[in-house]
Amino acid sequence: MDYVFYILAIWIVGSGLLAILQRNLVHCAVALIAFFAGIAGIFFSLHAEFLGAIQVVVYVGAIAVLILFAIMLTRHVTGEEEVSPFSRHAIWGWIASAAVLCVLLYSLDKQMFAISAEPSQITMLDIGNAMMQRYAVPFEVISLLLTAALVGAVVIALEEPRERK
Amino acid sequence: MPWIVENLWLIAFLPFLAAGISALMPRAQKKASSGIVIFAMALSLLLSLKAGGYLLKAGSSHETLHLVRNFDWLPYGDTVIRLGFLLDPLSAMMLFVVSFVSLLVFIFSLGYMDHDENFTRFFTFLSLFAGSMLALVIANSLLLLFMAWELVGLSSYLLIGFWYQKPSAAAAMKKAFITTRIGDLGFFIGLLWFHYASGTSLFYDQGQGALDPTKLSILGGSAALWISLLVFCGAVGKSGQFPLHVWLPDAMEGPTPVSALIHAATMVAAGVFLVGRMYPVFEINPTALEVVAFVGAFTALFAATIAVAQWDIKRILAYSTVSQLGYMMMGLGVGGYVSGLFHLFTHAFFKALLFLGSGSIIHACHHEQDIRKMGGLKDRMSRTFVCYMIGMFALSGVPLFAGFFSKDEILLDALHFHPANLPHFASRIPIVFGLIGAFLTAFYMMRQVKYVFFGSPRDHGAQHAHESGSPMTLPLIFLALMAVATGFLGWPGHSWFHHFMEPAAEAHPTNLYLMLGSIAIVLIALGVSAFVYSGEALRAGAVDPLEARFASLFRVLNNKYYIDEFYEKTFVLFTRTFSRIIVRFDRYILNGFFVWGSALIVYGLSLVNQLIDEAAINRGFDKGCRSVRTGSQWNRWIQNGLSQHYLKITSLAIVILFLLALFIGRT
Amino acid sequence: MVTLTHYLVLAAVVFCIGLAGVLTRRNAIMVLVGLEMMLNAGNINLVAFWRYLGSQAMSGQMFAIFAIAVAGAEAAVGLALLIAVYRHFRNVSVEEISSLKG
Amino acid sequence: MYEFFDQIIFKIGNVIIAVLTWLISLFATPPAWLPAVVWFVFKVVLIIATFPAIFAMTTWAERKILGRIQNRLGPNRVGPVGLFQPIADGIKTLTKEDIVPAIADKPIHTMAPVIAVVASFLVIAVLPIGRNMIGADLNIGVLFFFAAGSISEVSIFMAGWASRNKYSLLGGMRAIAQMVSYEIPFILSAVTVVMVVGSLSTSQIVSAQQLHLLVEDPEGLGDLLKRVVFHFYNNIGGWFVFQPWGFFGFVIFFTSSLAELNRSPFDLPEAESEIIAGHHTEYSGFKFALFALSEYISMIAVCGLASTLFLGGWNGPHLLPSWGWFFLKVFSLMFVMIWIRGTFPRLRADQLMGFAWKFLLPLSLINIFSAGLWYHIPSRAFGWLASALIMGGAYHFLSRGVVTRDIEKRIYRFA
Repeated sequence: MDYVFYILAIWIVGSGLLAILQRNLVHCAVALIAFFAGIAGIFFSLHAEFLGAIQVVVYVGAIAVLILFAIMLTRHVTGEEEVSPFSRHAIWGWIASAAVLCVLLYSLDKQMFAISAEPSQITMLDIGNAMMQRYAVPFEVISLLLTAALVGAVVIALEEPRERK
Repeated sequence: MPWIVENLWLIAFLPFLAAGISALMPRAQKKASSGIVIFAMALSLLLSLKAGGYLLKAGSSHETLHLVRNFDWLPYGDTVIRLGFLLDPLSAMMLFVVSFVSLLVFIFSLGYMDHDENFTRFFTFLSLFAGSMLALVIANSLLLLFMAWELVGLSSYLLIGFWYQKPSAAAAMKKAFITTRIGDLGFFIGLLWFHYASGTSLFYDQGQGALDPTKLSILGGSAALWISLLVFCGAVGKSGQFPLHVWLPDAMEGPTPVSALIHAATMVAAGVFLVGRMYPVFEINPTALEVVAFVGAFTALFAATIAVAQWDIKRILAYSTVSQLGYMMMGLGVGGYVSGLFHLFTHAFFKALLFLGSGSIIHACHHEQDIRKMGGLKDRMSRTFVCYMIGMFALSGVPLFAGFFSKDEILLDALHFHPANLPHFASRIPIVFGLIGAFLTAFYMMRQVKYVFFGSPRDHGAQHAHESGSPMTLPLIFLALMAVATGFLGWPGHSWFHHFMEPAAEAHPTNLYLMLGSIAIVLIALGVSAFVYSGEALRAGAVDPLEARFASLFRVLNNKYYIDEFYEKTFVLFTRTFSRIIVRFDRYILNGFFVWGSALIVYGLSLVNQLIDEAAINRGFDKGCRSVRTGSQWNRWIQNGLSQHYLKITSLAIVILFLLALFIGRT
Repeated sequence: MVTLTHYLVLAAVVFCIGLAGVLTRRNAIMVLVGLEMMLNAGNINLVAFWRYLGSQAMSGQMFAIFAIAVAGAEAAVGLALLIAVYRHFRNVSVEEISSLKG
Repeated sequence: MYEFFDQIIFKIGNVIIAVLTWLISLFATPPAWLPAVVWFVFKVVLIIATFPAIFAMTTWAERKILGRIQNRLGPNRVGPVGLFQPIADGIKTLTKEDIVPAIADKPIHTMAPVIAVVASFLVIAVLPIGRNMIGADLNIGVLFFFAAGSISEVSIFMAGWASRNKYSLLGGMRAIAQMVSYEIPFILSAVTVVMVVGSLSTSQIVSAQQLHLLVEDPEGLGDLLKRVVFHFYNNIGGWFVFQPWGFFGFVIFFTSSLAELNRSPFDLPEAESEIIAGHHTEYSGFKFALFALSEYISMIAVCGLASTLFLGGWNGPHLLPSWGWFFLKVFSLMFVMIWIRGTFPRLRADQLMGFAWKFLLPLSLINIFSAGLWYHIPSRAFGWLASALIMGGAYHFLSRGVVTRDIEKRIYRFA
């Protein structure tokens, strides 16, 4: 099933590049959705189906929609941006990220992981048990964090009452 | 496992559930809300009775003494914190007391709070309190006990300040909360230490719990002493022992049913219960129990003296409660585990009776609480009068009433108090204080009764008083019956209560001289008091005979030894002054002297400098300055306030570090 | 045969694409998008390690789930902040919001 | 009888596979993966062929039923009782001109209907249509359904935004706000079933709704009757809709699915009188047909999931084949949807949001609690009662909050 991985990899890299290179923010967001879907595909190919589905639900269903809403609220409706990511001032950004990429790839080359993949069959039940037993405290903390984030987001984004004079 | 142990949690859960449902109800649904609360409480009482009955039937074999139902509560990683519920004679006794008194107080509140617009809120809080108190009683873990302890404190806070629009009530609720918090801090440290020392949070767990003999034997003497003293801090705060007793009389700002339930019968006894629960740890080091005994004895006497000179009907009872709690602590401290708890048991009923009786009086007198403005209620409120007299006799320790038996047992145990590490003189303190306290108790109770019920009415409130309705008098009658009946459970020499609580241990043999002596003291006190407060003294506008005779002493007592003022002058003032000093220090020394001073010096120096500069160095330095400026241009580029820029530099730095590591690794 | 290294290379590339997005774009929303991509690269690593070195402990999957949750919280708060910032400055460009600069 | 039908379908599948394998074997050396791929392609083709056909019939049925509700005839010119109307419509849309507005964002404008159709077809994969008839038996089936379903939001936004038409954009934003809001009760009501079954797999959810009560020693006529009764009870009694939490879960699920599908009475995103046709205002010809296709396929899929989760899936007394039961339930639910469309007035925007957040959300949260209670109480009868009491009480109290003020009697002054 090698080709699945390669197709997904090309898909992810392509859509990721599209997502950061385009000038139109809505196009970026649409490419980002494709990117998220590709990541979900990677999770499926790694037999983490639950995570893949969660990825689609959270990223495509929620975060992408949030980003689209944010674009709609802060930009002109067409979503065009004035500054291109290829302008002169961005050159150092490109150099820095390319350098990091080189470093990462170099270090990866040094340590080849030649490990055979024994498919470990896990079910939803295992995930549920892990979440409720071994990881109960992080789970609670995360739920608290999400609640706090929800309340915080609402409070921050709430329109301030106009002062009457 | 028997059904009742398996489902012990229901006893605490039902009031919680009722509180939750009642909290969601609209204000107008008075009947539904109180009905649900009372129904849940009745179910809890039934279950408590079933639990007690099971324990009685199971007999006294050692395995059945501590029936536990433990469960995993919070797993993190591979460690699991376990909690559990416990059924043993101690918890069974407390379950009965708490649920019985709560039920009666709830019914009483139906009448007392009838006209209050926040009726449902009141019942919600009451039910919340009852649930947490019951959870406290059945907790099989110091952690769970602490949680319930805090919930109990919270509901007490809410109920004291139930009429929070009154400034005094708002102040009292804060005072209660903060004062008990001081004790709770000690308790919490003790909890952590205990957990650390024993490695488990459970009390009993098939021989592996913290209070099981195997774990107790590991506990060192000094560790045991510190743990017990720290835990005792919590008990001191909650049970209003000296020096943290100040909140309890103020807590009388709450509605009277609350005073009866929380600040007389149940919650304040939680401290005594806590000491009883941790008794095996206290026993390890005798010093711990001695501290308990002395604190208790002192509180018993100290509070009784204050009660003699109070005017507020509820405050007299409040100080009496403090005093009686001191008795219980003293009983536990002198080694009378059973006698202390027996006094808790009987006291709960007759003190609830007295408070509810006073509630009935206050209700009848249009919320007048000053006993100088009452009088002559004997004929107007005959049912209340009879019940109140029974409660008063029980509290004073008149023979054949409940208080007599339990107080006598404490005194008996105090008589046998001969610890090896104390001089003989010191070991006599509890019994002497106890006897004086008994005298004072009888004295001030008679004084109160005389003021309230005898003579002629001294105010229009008392003139128009009439008997309260049956929701208020029925609980009084029930409690009066209990105030008589419970005493016989501890008949000297053949104490059923003793057998139930601690079948293995033998009680001290009855001392007839002591008994006769204490009876004599009580009767003399009653007689003296009745003689002093008669005739002229009960006339309107008359001065209290004691005040007339011992004016300065009376003033001191009336002002509670100026303890509140003392705290105000010392701790509060100290904190306030200290913070003021800090502010001054900040403003004048740090800001004024150092900052301004150094600024002036620098300014002066710079003036000098300017002269030198402009004259001599200016020209030569200009070039150097220019190069510095170029350098700082570069620095400015690094530090330009753009997060993207920082990230850029960070990633480049990572790359450079990596390359460096690579080079160093090569060579 | 796809090995662990393949996945790690993919994650590295994705991470650097995200990094480039964060570094080169001027719009704060796009910075956030880049951050999300970097987080996703981390998730790929977590899951790949779980799959190849993995055990029944499922630490990798669990941490990926927590990372997704944190990313969700971050996106919600971040975008709320952006909207508040926009309301104030009428702009969400990271370079032009510089009133803290002296 | 029942097994017989199932067997026929199964046999047909087998025969096709056999034929295909035989055809493959004619080649010199057929690769090992070929039969699997062929089976896969066969399934996909089956789904893609069947469901559009159902879609075509549904459009006809909807128009016919609406016509009957509104006292008119509906399509009746093409074919007997207008039965060939969908074919005529199909030909018409295919041959129509494809108009794209000049300032529209062309790539996204084109992609939107495609994504919509893909998303709606994806979810069908996890629906168990009959005994052993499921596209892909994932162990996260239900979650997959919701995940794939959430993609359709994006397609609607893309359509609305790319059209460069304010009605389209308004419709798209309305649709997203509505779908995001209603997705929460939509998912939470399904959580109860997942919780009780202990699995996300749709096939396991269906098999959990079968009971296995047996009659001892079937002899004589009385026992035969008992057997029949037991048979009916085994295949109907286990449906979750007969439990209180299941009933409320079903109602919540069905109601919020109406909003998810943007169907009446929650059809604000497509309200003709306000915003022309919402996000597909600027679509014509085949793209418009694709949107219609995706909407109806989603409708079928949601009804299919509702019957899988709550109505026992393909379970039923052995009078019909298993897929027969499934489609019977799906068509009944779809009939109810059409019926609602014919009879309910449209909601206002604030009513729509208030209904989701103030009523459906708390109700579905309490429903989860009551399902947990039902699960943990050992006695079924007592659990049923407790669950019913909680849900009844919750319904009673929450419904108070929905009605904001009394509706006054309207006085017609000029009529």
